[in-house]
Amino acid sequence: MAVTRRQFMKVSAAGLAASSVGALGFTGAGEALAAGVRPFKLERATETRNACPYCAVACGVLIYTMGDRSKNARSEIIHIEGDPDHPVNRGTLCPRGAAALDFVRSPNRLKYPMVRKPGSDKFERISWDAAMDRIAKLMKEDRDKNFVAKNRDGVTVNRWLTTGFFGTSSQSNEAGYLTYKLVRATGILGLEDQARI
Amino acid sequence: MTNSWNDIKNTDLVLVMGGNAAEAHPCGFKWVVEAKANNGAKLIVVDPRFTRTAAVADVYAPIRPGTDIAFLSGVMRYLLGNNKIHQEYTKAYTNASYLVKPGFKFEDGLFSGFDEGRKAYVDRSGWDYEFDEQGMAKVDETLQDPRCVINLLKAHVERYTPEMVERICGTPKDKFLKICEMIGTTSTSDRTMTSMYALGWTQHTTGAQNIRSMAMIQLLLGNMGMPGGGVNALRGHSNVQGITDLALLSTSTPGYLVLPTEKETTYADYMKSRAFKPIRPGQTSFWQNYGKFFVSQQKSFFGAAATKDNDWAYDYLPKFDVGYDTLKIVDMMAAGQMNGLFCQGLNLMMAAPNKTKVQAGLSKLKWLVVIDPLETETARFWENHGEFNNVDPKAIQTEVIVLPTTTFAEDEGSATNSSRVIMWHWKAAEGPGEVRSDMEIMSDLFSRLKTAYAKDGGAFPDPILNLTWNYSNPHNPDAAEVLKEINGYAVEDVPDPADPSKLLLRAGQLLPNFGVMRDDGKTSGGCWIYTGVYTEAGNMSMRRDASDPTGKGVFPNWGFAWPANRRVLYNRASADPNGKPWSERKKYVWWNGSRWTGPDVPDYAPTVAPDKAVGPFIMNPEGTARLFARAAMPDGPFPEHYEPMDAYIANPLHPKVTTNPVVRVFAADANAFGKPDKFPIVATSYRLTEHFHYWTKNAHANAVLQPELFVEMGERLAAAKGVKDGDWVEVTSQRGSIKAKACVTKRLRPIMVDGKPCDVLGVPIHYGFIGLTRKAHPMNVLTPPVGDASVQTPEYKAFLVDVKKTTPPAQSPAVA
Amino acid sequence: MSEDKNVVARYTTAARINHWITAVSLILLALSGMALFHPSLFFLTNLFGGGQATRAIHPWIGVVLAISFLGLFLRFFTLNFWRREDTVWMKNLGKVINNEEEGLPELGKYNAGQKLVFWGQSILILLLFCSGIVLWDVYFEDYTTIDQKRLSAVVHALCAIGAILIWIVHVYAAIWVKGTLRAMTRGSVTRGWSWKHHRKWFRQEVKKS
Amino acid sequence: MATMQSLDIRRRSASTEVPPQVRQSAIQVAKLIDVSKCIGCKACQAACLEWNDLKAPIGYTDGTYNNPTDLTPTSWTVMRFTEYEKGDDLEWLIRKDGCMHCDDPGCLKACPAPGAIVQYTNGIVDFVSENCIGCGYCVKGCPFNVPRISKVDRKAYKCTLCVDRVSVGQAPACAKACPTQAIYFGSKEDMIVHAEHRIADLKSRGFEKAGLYNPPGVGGTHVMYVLNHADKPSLYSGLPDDPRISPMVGLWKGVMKPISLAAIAFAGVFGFLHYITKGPNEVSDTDERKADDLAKGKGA
Repeated sequence: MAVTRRQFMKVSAAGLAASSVGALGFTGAGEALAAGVRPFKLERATETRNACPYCAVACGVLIYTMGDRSKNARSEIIHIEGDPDHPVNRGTLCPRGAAALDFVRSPNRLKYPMVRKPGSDKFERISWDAAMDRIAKLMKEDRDKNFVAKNRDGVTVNRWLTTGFFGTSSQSNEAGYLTYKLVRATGILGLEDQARI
Repeated sequence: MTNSWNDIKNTDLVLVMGGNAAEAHPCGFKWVVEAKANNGAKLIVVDPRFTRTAAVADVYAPIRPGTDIAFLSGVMRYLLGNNKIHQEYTKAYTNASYLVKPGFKFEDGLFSGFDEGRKAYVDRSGWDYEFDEQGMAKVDETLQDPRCVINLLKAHVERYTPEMVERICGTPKDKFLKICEMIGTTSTSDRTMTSMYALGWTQHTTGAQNIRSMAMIQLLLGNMGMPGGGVNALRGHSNVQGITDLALLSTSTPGYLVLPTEKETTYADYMKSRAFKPIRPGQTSFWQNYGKFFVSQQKSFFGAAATKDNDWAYDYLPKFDVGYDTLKIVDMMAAGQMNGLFCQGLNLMMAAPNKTKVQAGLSKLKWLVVIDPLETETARFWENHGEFNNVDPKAIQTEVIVLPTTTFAEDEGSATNSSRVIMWHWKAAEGPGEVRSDMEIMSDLFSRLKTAYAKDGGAFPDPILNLTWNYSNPHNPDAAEVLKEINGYAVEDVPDPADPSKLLLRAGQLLPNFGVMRDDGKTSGGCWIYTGVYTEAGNMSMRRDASDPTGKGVFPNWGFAWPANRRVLYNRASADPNGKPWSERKKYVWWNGSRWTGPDVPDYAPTVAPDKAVGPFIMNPEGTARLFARAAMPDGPFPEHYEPMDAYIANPLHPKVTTNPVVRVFAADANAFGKPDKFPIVATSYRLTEHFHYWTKNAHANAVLQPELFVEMGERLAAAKGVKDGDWVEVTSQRGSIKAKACVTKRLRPIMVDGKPCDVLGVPIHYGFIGLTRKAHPMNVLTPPVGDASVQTPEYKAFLVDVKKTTPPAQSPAVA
Repeated sequence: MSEDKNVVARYTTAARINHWITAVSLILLALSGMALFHPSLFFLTNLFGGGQATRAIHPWIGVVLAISFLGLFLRFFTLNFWRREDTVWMKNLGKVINNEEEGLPELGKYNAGQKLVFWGQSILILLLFCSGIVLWDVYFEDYTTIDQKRLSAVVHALCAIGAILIWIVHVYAAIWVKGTLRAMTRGSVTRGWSWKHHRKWFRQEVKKS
Repeated sequence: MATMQSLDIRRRSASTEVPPQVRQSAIQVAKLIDVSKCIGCKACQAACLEWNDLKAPIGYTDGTYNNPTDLTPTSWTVMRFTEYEKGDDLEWLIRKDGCMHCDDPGCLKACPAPGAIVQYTNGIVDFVSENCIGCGYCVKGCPFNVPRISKVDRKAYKCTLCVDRVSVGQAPACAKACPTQAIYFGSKEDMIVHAEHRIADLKSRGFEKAGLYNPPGVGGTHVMYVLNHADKPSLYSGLPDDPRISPMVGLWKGVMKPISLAAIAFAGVFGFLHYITKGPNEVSDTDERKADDLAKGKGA
């Protein structure tokens, strides 16, 4: 369904752009009178259906990327606007959603794993492998040391209280589900998200 | 939301209270504007500030922060006293007629069963119905018995006269009565009111009871289950609904199941309190299926390792003694009781109350892992930012590892909006640098832990070793595959219960609905309410049919709404007990002689005839909705007004019990609360429409639209303090102080509370020391570290401060 | 007196340079100003490197003109005070135009027409300068209101037209009255020219020698 | 959806050539801003920044909700907030400010650069940057104080009504984004009809003076407002009550132009005629002799 619509949009957008050139009628107006209308910047951009990352209205958005997804073209997001088909937002966006591009392209995006050593006053770049190894090691150390298999009454409780996990309400259901599974399997009880703060 | 964003257009009256829908949810608010423009609806806004929602309201009334229960109880008193309730609905669909045990009492601000020493209602046995020999609740259909719920309710709210409401809330009596009158008009069968609330109600020590109050009003008016009705929580994050459903919460498991407590030592113990036997004849009591959902979930989590013999891997789940909510975790951190912490897309330094305490807690950790697409204050809590974060990095021994993640645009998967609609989104591009998705990070972490435990052993490795992760690519699973697991499938062939010779499901077949789930291990399913989202017919969350055949705003084939693709909850209640719509105008789900029908999926057994008298509130064992909450709430079966913990006045109703008596206060916070003699101004925190929490300060356009922290204050307060627009002021609470620019406005007038003018000051939450916006003191320096008695949501919305004019902060060098 | 016995020195080299800087500035200003004043003359912006450049250069030329003209003003203003004979001369302007100058009073260094040119340009250039500053958005946009700018635009245009008209009179007079041009090209005029047009001044010059 | 339309030119600044007049756009477009539905959320501002690739500078707060505090070369639309007390009741009047796309555009009238400002037959008034010389005359011509000159490139900027979008049949970015349909885009005719419904609704809610702002002084506008208090537009952060092109601009760009050229031409022609009829004023031999005599001390 999504594909159909995307294809449709692509065709119609290109069609509109093409027909508009004629509709502008500049040939009739003559060179001297041709105005400098900025070309429609999404004419051949790839369109992807997505959802606004902010509030729980979860407005439909269309993300426009440069590049046609061919192997040797890296897609870059050039524009985001509302999905006119989405029943709730019907193409509209709020000031946050309308500027979602500036979130994706924020200069404050994190790009590499980093570590700040104890007492240090700076972050240092590290590899994913080193970072993940370190985290797994820290987790295991703490869990093995502080895991509570039984409480004072001798009841099996299998909980781990010295490490906590704040999850995010902005991840997908699938990512959240994996997060839940992993965190609970370790016995962490201190698992929370933004739902009640 | 019990209803949906689109459904709001069907309403006749919108009450925005405890929220600021226009600013926080502009695109959802469009349906309010639509209802006004095309359905003749009126909009009421009750808020301490004249907000941008109020700017388009028909009626605005001010209210002192933290007094919503007094207001709403006053509304109930008006409705009951002026017969502006939907009699038939109330009688048939609520527990109005149920008789309450004689042990239930309310005196001097306390319900029966209170233990002064433990600050809890230890004995809540009286908070229940009287039962007959069959275990059925006793009722008085005539509603004459003084022990009837409705009569107890009348007595309970009798104290909330318009004068008392004005005294507590500061809402002028005439405004209050005007609003009552408007609300009363929706008690008829052909008119509905919708309630839209958000954190303005939850972020109080009486948060859950605020919402209950409104639910009770809606029940009295007959507006639950109705188009254009309902109690609608406008949720904050794009997938906070989904993540709540999937239970990233201390004591929950997915689908609103509850994690076992340490008292429930075995699976049998656990199920004992979850039998959910009907307490009225012939009722559905849907939670009777609890075991099916739980076992299927354990099968999802632990696969073949969850067997009948090991109680479905019951011991693999941690058992809790107390809740480990955000406030508790922060308190433990600050007490040095924690070593490690993950912050995955949650900026704890900004999001938790009492920043000083959070900062101290983080500093005591051995390690902190921050998983985020953006720079955050949390990741840099150890960094000196001048007076905005005045710390000494050398003294902080926490190791901090930061992992960069993708954003929404760079991954795919489903998310659940506030209307419970699960919708898929597609990936548009790769992220910058080396970013990875949360799924990939979790998979990587799991794989390393599993390998380590397999190799070296360690504490109770079983749940880790047996956790299912059997995805085609276990290092970076396909989201669709995970959604299939959440939906559930048949582990083995499932015979048809009606005819065992037939197969209901083949092994491996995706479950079409949660009705087929089983408690014998034959089905698996991670979150029962999501079952139906990914069936053999495909991924329902990808559906994008924008048609709405009846024009009621249902859009049945757009995404998938849990449960069972139902858009309006309790929609059986939109028809009268005989199955006829209450009115033609509000026709939604009705009995056509052989089955329930209508534009939506009935929230009811589809072929159960009305004469079976099965109540519409099928999740409750009584089949009706509760005006009297029984023992479901820790702070009382009826809502009662208590002052915020930073109490502005002694509670006029019962000065000895000023604040919520069962609020949890940590020992470390005994002196964390302010008194009006030192902090005579009531403050409230809130969001600005230009920003989203602590993210958009990193987005250029949003930084342009609201570049800098300010506090809003009325002209009277500003004059008293000699403050003009744009002046720097210092705001101080018992917890600390911040500097901000002053925004002097007519929109915050002093209100008369208990006969005296009360100034209200507003502080937006969005600004910190990281971001493209101007550096600022995080405002959670000011907020009290205490939560709602029911669910521990921090009391951000009402606290006491003082304010004075000051000099600009010394700017520190920009970082990040 | 000049070395050349047949001529009378009228302008020093410095005065001539001063004059020609002013003249060139004024012409450039007129060309660039007219280019921006009337669409049919916009093509003139090509002389200055296009519209943007014209817009940018014009005010700077104005500054040159203002300074340069100030020099002229200081040099000559005392000579341009109005005298009784100027009134008589003006009354006989018709005769002057018809080349019938008999019977007119003897004049000093400047006749009434020249004085009017002098004072006219002085006032107009002052007004042009002031209104030009108001319109010079690059540096002064924030100092005035839009209504003040609108008024300035009208004043600027009116004064410019006035200045151009005076300039035409000035130039034409130099062409029409033979022997005048050399005063500004070579600095001297013939004795006959001096006798005819500025006899009083001529007498003074003779006396000085 | 906006309707497809041709974008032939109706007026062109500082041009002596007459644009082709035969083809007439079927549709005059208009944006209707309904302040009674506006929640001041600034989605329009964000959408405008994003669509037009504008990186406005991050400023400071001045203690109001107005941010940026004014229109700038990189902020083509801003919300203006006014707190209006009417008796005991408060109204928060919020107006989206930006180019009104006047039917008789003062900017175009004032512009000296040929083709730097054009008005399409659909009513959109657009600045064509390559022709703009940065003189700021448009600022003086505009009755609404809208155009701004960039300090960076000295070119004039303002709302284009997203002519690039409209030309391919899309609504302007702000109109599309607006969460509450406070901005509505379509044919001017339809917008006026829609406005009538809105005004009726507002009157039913006690706003007796609700009305449409489509000021005749500038020939009407292609950005119109529905105002709760149409009798007092200036309540809305100084929206002009009766905007018209300043008479000074009219004078400057009107009669002055031909009269001035005529005067100059007349002066030239007069000189020429004078010269050929009266001839040059030459020094006679007598004059030379008398001068010589004087110089040699013989003269009178």
